[in-house]
Amino acid sequence: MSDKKHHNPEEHFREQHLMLDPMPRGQMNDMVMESMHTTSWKFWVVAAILAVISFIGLGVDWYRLIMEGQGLAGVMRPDYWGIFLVNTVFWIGISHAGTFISAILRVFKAEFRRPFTRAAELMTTFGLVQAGFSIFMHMGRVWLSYWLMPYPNQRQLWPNFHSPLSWDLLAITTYLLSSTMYLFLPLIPDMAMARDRSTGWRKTFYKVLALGFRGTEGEWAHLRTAMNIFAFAIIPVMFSVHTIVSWDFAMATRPGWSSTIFGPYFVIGALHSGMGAVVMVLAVVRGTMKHMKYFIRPEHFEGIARLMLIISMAWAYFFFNDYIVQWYGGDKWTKTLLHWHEAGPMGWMWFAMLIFNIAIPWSILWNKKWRSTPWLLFIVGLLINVGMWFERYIIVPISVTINRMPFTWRLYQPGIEVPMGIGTVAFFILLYMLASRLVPLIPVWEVQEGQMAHSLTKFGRETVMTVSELE
Amino acid sequence: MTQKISRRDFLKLAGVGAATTAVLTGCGPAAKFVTRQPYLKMPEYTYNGESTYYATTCRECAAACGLVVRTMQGRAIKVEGNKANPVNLGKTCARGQTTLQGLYNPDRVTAPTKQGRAKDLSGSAMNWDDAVATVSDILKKYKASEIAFLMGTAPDHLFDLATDLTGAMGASAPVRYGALSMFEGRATLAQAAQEMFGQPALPFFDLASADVVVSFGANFLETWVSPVAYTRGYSKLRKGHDRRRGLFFQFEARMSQTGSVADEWIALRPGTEGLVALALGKLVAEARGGSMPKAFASVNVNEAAEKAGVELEALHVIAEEFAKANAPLAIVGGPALAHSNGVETTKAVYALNAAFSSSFFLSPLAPGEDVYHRPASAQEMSEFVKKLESGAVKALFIHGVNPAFELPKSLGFEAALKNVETVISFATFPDETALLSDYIFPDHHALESFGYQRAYTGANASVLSGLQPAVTPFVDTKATADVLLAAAAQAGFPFPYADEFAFIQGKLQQFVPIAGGSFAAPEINAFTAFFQQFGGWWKQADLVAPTASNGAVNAPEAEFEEGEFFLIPFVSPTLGEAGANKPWLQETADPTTTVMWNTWVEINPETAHELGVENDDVVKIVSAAGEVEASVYLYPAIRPDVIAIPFGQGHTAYGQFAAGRGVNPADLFGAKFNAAGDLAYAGVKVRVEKTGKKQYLSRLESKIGVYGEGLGEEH
Amino acid sequence: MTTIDLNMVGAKGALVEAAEGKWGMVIDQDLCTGCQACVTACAMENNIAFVGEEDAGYGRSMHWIRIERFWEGHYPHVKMTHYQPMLCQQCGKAPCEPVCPAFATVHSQSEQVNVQVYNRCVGTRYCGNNCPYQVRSFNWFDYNDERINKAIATLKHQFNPDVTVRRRGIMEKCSFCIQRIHKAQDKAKSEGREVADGEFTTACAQACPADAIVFGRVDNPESLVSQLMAEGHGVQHLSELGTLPRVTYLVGGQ
Amino acid sequence: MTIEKSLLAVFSDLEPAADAIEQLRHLGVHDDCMNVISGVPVTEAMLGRPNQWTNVPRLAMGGAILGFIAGLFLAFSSPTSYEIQVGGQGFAPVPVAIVVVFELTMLGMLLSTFLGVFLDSYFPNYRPMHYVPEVSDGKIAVLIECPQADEQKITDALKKLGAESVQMAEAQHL
Repeated sequence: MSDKKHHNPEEHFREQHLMLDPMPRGQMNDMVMESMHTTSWKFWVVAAILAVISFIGLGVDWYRLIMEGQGLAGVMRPDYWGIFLVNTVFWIGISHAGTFISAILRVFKAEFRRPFTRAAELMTTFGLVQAGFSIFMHMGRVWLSYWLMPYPNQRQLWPNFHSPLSWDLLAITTYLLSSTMYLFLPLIPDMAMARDRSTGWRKTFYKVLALGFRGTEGEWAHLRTAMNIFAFAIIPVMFSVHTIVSWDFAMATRPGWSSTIFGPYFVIGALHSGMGAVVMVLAVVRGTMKHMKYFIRPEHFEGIARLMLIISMAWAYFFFNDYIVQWYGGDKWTKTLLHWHEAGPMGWMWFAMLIFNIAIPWSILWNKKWRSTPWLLFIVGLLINVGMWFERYIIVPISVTINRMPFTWRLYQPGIEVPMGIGTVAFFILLYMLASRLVPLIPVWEVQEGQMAHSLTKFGRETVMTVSELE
Repeated sequence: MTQKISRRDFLKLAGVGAATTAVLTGCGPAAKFVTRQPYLKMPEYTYNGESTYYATTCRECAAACGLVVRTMQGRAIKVEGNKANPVNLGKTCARGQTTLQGLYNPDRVTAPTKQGRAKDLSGSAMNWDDAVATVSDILKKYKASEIAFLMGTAPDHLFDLATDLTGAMGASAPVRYGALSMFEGRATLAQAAQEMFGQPALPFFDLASADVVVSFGANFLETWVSPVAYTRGYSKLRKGHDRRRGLFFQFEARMSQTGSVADEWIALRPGTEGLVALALGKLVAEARGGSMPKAFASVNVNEAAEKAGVELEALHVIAEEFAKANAPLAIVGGPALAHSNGVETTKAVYALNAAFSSSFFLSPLAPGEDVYHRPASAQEMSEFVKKLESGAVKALFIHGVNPAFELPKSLGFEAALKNVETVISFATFPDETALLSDYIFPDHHALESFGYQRAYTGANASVLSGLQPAVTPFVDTKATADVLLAAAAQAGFPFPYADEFAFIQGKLQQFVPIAGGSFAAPEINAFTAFFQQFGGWWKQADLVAPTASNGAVNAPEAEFEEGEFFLIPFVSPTLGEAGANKPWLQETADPTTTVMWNTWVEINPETAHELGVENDDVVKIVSAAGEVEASVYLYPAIRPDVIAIPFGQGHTAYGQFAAGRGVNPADLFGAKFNAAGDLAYAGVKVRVEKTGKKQYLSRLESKIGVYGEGLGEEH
Repeated sequence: MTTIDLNMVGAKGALVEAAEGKWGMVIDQDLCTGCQACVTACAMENNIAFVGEEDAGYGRSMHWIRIERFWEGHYPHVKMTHYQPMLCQQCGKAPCEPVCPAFATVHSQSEQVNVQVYNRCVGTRYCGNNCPYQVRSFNWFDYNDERINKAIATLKHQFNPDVTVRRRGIMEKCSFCIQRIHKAQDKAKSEGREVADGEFTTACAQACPADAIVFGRVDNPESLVSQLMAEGHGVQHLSELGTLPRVTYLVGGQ
Repeated sequence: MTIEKSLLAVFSDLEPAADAIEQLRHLGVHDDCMNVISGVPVTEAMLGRPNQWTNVPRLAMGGAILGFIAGLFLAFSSPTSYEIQVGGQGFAPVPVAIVVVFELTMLGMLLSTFLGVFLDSYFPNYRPMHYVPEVSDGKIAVLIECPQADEQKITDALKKLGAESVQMAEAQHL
């Protein structure tokens, strides 16, 4: 299978695999540092535009929404829930990618994860920030949202833990805190690295964040233990978050929502959009940041794309599972709802969802060459994300049109949610851009650790890559 | 006896308070005068949380339903029906409920105003002394024959005062008119009664005692004559006697709200109601056996059914039920009367009742009247307008009616008004007519007023409903009666009443000695107190089924204009003639279409399909007299050759909630009248033109859920 | 040994109380003429805001009671279904209640109705979403604020002081005129007696010219509502969802 | 009292560092007096060092228990302080409690794991410390505390074993 140009298998392996293409640590450090420092004017133009969009969406528009009322959005009876919740689910979905890659792949020792765990984890944290924004945008009286927190008060009135929204609050809080901690723990050695090679304000910044890390045996041991605990414990947290998000819908007495499969269906959907987003981010990072072509290689895209294909299949499986049970049940409201999905005025969205989430990934990702092509994967990732956003849009505002009171059915027409949603997208990208100049996007020590563990071994005539278990 | 008591003490005595069941005993309050006191001196009943209740009369239409107004700290909070009033027995309609939004409406005329016929409400406020002087100058300046009064439908104390005043001056008697009286065809009803029973009275259809009711276009559950009373009757009909549910059939070309609750709604060709009534009479008479009444003898049932576009079988089924019934009843009303053959149609239905019904009566006369005094018919109004146009009238006083809106444009009221030197409006609201006036001297709102009003139908009692202020005037208004009395005094007309209250007492005086009334009092002050406490005075009336001359009844064909579609204008069941200024009425869904805040055009879906129009397409409706533009509502229950438009919107003034909203179908009416002088507005035919515009109607209903729009299940 | 309170942990599925009703309503659809008197009476009693043409047409009207109707058949054999006044059914097991994270809509144990606690509402609108009857209305704007709706400056004089005026961002719904319930109970208590059947009623029932709406105690077999319910042809909407509605619809006739 | 000295030996690879540690032990330097500073997680076994004691798992367990208790409180105790009936459900149904308890247990566990790293490693710590920045370039530094008398002997031995540099360690601000 190997390329004919390379007669030397080692050279071939080196080119293909980051893990077999080791560089001195110091050189890698310098590359990562340089990638943070190299910023063109284009970066600042884009950042400025995003800042303006974020300010309009999250500042101006949100102010108006708070001061004037939810009526600025497209919500009404029966569509009490609109794009804000679509975006909440969407961003929580995006946030699942980081945890999936850094926790699940770590637990299963998938080595190709190493260079981009941090890039994915940053998405988790920043995605959750947007999810938080979106859910607070949705609230009619957001200035009283602290009432949802369990805190002792003189009336001894605690939140209602019967409500899936209360669970959501607990779950999202837990997830936001733990994913941020999980982002930070492996960052400490890299912060120390950056501290050692910085001056000025950056030095102070990294020094504070490095917490005084030196790399002593004790520090490494505590860190490694903690990361192991996190890697295992954050997986159920991640699953619980999106399951509980799905319960916001599944617990309701509404046709189409009351489904036991919603939990795993939502989790897999979250991974679907999350992986799509990771691949997009990696393609951009690889294409725009200095030295990133060394760290992020087609093999990584190929690995993620394989996951994407599997997840797409799983999503299709869950979708059909949900669909056929609803369809077979024959409840007249559910039937109407399915008909509304497919043949209603927003039917195009339903078909687009299936094409973007199933047809396109399946028809492209089966091919190894295609799935190793970053720009193609970027497009696939983008379409998957559009498709998954459509899926949530169909589940929320389109589905709530149909209830058991046909006299009230109405079609949702979005209002201020649109600029505000765009604001969250812009703010997400802006946060990511700023982070890419402040945080070493590549966990250098993890890459080095991996490179130490990988070697080439000859079995008979064939040279293969082997990994030694160092931990 | 001359000791003054405060107005509030007086009201307190008069109020139907929760604990005032132990009423005044005998002697009554010591004085008839009421003084106003500042609210700094708080009487105990204005304490927090304590409500005071006042019985008064609803003035949203002319039915004279009794109200009990709940007030708290000087504000009117809620109105409920007055359980004592025989017309409504404690019930109200949607319009009555929102009367408070008229009282506290932001757009009321807040002070006497020198309007000067300005386009908008002019800001030049006057004081009331000058206002009275202005009226008095007019009374002095013009000859009696040059002065005219135009008033609302309701026969109230102010009408009596104006009658007395014009009588004293030698001027022509005040004219009463309202759009509702035109749509109700009161002249036609009275004329037919005159011709059949020798009495020009309004009919009283006693639904409560009937068990099978057939209605020919009567919208008696909506706005017609006395809707609350008829709804009460309908309820009794449905509850039935001996647990047998009463049946109700409706013949009409467009399903009205009334028709929508019928057991069978049968679409017929407009103008054939009389013919169908006669055919039904023939079938019933045949079914019952015995002699064939002369009225039905000559009608050909098959031909009638065909002409009316009614399935013969349906006619037979209804006739069978009607014949079987113990107490059948036929009602006529609505557009059926507004044809050239309206009087004959009415007579045909009356004949049906005369032959078979024991639930049909002529309304008892109101207290103090010896004949039904109906409001002016459209024809009489047309003559009145011609008089205005001729310049014979130099000063016109307008109260309680908005002819610039309520009279069809074709009668030319606005143009005629230009030939009147001085127009004085007593409108509480800056309606179209008020803006066309030289002066607006706003009267109190009904809930701020003293007064009384005669009820003409809806009860088996002779009812004089009483009004009293529930609250002090909210803005700087003055009772029109006081203005007229003061001006008359200044102008030197000999008039025995010092003020409005004295006038009312003077008029009530005649009922003090009458026995058998709803209460008895030894003298007028006590009588007045009871009158206000109970919200009026009434006397049981023995309803007697009228005897008809067994003459032949014709059913001539109705005359129509040239045109493509029959037009059925109907009074909006929620807005009525004057509800458009109340935001909550605007937001109350029309019962049949659920449209809010606007005017729509009802078109049969098939017709619309042929015309190539859809829901919410704006179409132009063109008649010989005019044209209007409104959005289409695909209405499933309307004949394909009929379009219908509600009346009630289309104001150019009348406050922020009414102005510039919807259209007025009366603009389409020509000036053709039936034999009784009522406008034959149902004879209008129109054509429908596409405009290419689209304006979405606000509906409470879902087009998706109700009509399957977007679900591929459309009409 | 401590015993576990089965009510507490919900092992019984539901509190026993929930199965019993107290206040209830019977709506005779055969009597209803669709006249909307109940709609306006309710609005006037409960300070319900009006929202204007555009919002009303977009499903944002604040009606606590609405009158539904559908069509059957096609012209000329078209029929309108019975008018169906739809209001909060005051479910014994209300789906709207458990989903509110702030306890803003709860079951009143003393009155056995579903109450909305306006000042506790944070506006998640979950209750509205989960109401199978879709009878909750949300204050999308400050409709009753005179700074925004200028007309309120004078119209506010009519506001019922017994009923809270709601601001933007909160949910509201039919309360069975709980202010009237409390007034009647207070009065009866001060007079040392029970509230008599028919002594007071809700604004909609009081206005209804056809007497189609009857309100009273469902736990008193002597009351008019109980007797009407006992007639047997009453239905409770969506009772298959186990919501235990307190409004019974009579669909007699035809 | 003997004067203690700190030496910092820098190695470029694992092997010499491991050899040096073994040699040091022969020279009488106790394991407790040695510390390895590295830029990658070099396990104790690779250098032949005794296992590091870490409290993180215990702290995690402790946090989980605290979270569990907090969850129990929220799920079962908080509803009784103000009993509100919703939807005919019990005041504190078990299925609901499972969700609440799970989330709080996980939150307690993960928070305390995170804090455990801080506690065990004395983070944050901005005092001067013995350090060479080359460590983050992949070098392995061995920090030795020994009596002043042994200093020369140890330095020579380490150099012989391939230490890139051996110097007197001076605490500095990182």
